[in-house]
Amino acid sequence: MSQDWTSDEMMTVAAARQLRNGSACFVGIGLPSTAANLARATHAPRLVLIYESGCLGAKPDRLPLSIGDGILADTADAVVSVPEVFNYWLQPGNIDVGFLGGAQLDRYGNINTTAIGGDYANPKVRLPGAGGAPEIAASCREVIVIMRQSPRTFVERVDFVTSYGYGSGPGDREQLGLRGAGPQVVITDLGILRPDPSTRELVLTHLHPGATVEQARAATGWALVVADDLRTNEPPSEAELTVLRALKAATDADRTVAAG
Amino acid sequence: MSQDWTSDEMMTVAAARQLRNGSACFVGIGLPSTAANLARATHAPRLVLIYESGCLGAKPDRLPLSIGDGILADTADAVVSVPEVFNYWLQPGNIDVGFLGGAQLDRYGNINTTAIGGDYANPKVRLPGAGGAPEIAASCREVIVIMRQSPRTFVERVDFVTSYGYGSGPGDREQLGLRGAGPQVVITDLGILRPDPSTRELVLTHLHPGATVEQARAATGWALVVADDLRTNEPPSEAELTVLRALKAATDADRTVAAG
Amino acid sequence: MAEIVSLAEGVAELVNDGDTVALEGFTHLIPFAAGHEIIRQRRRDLELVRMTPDVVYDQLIGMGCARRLVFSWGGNPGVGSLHRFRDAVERGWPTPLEIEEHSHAGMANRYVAGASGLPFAVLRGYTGTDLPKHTGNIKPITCPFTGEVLTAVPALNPDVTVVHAQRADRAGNVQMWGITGVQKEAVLAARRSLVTVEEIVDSLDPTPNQVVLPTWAVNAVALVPGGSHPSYAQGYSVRDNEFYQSWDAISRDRDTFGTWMEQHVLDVRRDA
Amino acid sequence: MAEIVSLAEGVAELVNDGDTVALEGFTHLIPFAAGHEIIRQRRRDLELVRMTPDVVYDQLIGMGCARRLVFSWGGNPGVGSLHRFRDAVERGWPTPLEIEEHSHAGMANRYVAGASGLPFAVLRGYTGTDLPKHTGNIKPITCPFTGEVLTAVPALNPDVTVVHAQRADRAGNVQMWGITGVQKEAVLAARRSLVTVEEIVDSLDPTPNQVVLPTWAVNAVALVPGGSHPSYAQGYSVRDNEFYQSWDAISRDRDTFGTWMEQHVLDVRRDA
Repeated sequence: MSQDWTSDEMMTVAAARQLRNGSACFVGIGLPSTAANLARATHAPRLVLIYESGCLGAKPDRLPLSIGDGILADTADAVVSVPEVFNYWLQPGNIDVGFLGGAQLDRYGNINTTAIGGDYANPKVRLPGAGGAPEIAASCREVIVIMRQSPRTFVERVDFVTSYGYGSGPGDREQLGLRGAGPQVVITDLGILRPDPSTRELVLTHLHPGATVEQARAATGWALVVADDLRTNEPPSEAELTVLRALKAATDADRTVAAG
Repeated sequence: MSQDWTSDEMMTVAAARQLRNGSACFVGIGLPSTAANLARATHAPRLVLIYESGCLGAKPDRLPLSIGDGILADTADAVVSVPEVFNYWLQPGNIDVGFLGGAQLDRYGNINTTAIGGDYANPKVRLPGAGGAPEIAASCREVIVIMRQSPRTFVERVDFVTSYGYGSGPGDREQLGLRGAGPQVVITDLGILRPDPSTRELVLTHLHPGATVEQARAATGWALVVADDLRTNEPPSEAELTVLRALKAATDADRTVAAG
Repeated sequence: MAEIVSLAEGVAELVNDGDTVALEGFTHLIPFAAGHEIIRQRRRDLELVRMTPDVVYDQLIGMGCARRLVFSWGGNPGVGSLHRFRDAVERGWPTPLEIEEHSHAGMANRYVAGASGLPFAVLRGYTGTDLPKHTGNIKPITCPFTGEVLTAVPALNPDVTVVHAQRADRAGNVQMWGITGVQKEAVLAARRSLVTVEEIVDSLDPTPNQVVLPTWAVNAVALVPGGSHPSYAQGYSVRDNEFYQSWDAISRDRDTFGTWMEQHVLDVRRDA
Repeated sequence: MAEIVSLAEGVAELVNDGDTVALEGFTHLIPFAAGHEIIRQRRRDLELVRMTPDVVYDQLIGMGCARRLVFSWGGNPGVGSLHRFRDAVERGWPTPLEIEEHSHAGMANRYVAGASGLPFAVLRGYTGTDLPKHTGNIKPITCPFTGEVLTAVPALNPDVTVVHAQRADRAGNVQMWGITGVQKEAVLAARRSLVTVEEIVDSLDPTPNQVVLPTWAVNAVALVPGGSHPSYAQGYSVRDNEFYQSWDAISRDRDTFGTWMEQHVLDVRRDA
């Protein structure tokens, strides 16, 4: 079966499907922003997009390159200061979904976007750092993670905990007094992982069409547990693909104009 | 000598004269607002009026009845939230002058606007309370007080310290870590009192034209010390009186219209 | 998503006996009509919260709706005392009124903490005053970096906050401008919220100094033109200073007050 | 009262070697031209502070102006790494760069505390992360009312903050709108401030979502049209996303970077 869509497209579509209409979603730039905007343009027109730049209810018709693009402020219900977006909107638990990416993820859903290898003072790779992620991961009612899967990125233990998932397992989150429920779902280019309710370990629950358990195991740096009732996701619909590609085309056209 | 001005007018004029052009002044409603607006309309056109309703740089052409009248927002350089006016503008010491009134004042410049007589739970007279005054008195670089003088209002010890002056004398303010210098001048309908640099006790330094030391003593509930170099204030100038009366006339006309 | 309701429905649904209720507004946009509806629906044992309890709180107190008042300045702005408030504090009429008293800076920061999901706020405040002697909710706190001692006050989280605003759209997004006081903080700090508005419009054109409350942060919106009178709504009305001045005489006497309330509040049905 | 100065004068007067300097801007209104002037005036040993150090900080770091960086997210937004930042952290080129790392919420609250004249801020933050292991400036604090343990971070008070804004009037009042990030807090927290603007006008017409900095809260204003390029000034320009993308290749190599800086920054005189 030849697919007329890429695994990145499948990943984005699967992530978009996780977002419920009418919920408020704190969106990071990149994959989360693409998926959230796809959701808003398809099944979730009343999805409220919140960007850490202070744009509440942004309704961009193309994908912003940064969290501070003008299109976000122009289309937002309200533009507030950065302290306000964190203190009044995120911190009290007003946001339903936090949508995060990362450079490393471990079996307990902890995320690293700080540094890889070496030690903190002399890392092998210095990443951008925390941004809004630690508090998004802590305070949103639930967290959705979107990340391409590989043994380098899906690791036994992250080198640095930038955003807390379930720590070392059951009870850790509660003990720290974190109010949000933590990562409820991880969408990759191969499938979907969810935390086991008792062990909190991320377990493979869905594969994308064409992906295999062997691929998923090979792309995971820990002994990946597969759910008993492993399912296969619906492929991207015609409508989903059309909207996603139109969004990307609008974005590219806009960049070409801006660059011209 | 027959005066063509009232002692209230003299008091307002004397208070207005204390305000330096270009300084920022946190203004309470009533006598302080009248004096501050008179100053802005005469010798201090660049006086910055700050009202606790969040109006920074208000430029009313008539006297507001409340600290939240529309004329203040309409003419302000910036309108900010009430938390912001206290946290970002008052608290860090950005305001030069705090301009306060009160119901009771004692020899050390402590002010009561809370309750008189009885005890706190069952007062003889319940007053409006603190409002912004405690932090204005604490954080402005200096404080100017304007109050009509009488044995009932100028008391040995206030029944309730709503706004801290010099406490019980030298060193108290410093010990509490208060950053502002405290009350530097008290303007009354009889004259002007200033704190003695060593005892911190309020001392009569100026009389208004026509007022006497005996009157001032009789109107003070403590043994009033009179400065060695007691001076007499200049009477209100023609210009000052004209502007003050025009301000009041504009205010009255406005109220009549509003009431019509 | 905010529901569009009538004022009577909104109050019936959101304000319960015994609730902690904040009707905020800093001179501007005071939700008088909603206060009157609370009086008409005869709510009791309310803990009323507000920085500047003024005439509408005088009315609620005088009508026996309140058991407690948390506040920082209780007066008739530019006029003088609140006589019903004083009667309740000084003579326990119609019922005794417990008070918890703060400064504006303290109250504003209590709302900020409430809106921020924090249990307390830190400020330079109350220092040297007699307020901490009588208000338990004021405590010292030490900076963990410098050792400096500052003041802590607990968060305010009303059961319900009611504010008045200029406009809402049909989806329930609320827009206000002019002096907006602590209205945003009071709404975000509250468990439930009701907003009365001058107008419901198709779309909210941005205005200078606007505060927008997204529909998902508000429970109910009620169309109540003039709902802040004798306070005002910038762009819609001017403050009725004359009424504030006349309130002094109306409220001085218990009977005059009662008669006035009967004629102007109890016998009026806004939603008729 | 803010003085109207040239950019060169402003930087010469307000930015000293060894200062703690914040050039703030959250993608929007980033003061690139001022950063370039700091490079041209060859400031050294700066402690650079910013929530989102991006290309202009990459340039300052690559040109050896900085000894320390306090930040919460150091990347090229939507593109990837800052190569000069990474070269300094990973290999100490051109000089070692000490870092102090926070989250956005922490940095934003540090500015808020700085602007508020408080020594510290309280938040729900950093919990469970490895940041407190490496950043000394993160401490627990206990609520004096509930006993709950929260996080404290110390105030940020830069020696000088530089921001870009849309407009100022001739008296030096500054107006900005659109995404205004932490610019107000960063200016109010600073001992000195410099604002570059697109335009100096006779009077500032109010705009939606405006932030106004009164002239008495600012030290100097410099007219620098386009002073935020390749960032943007809403209403005046759009973000040059292409430049941010091209920066990846320019900055990857030390020599290419050096040549580019020579041609586009060092040899350019804005005030000529």
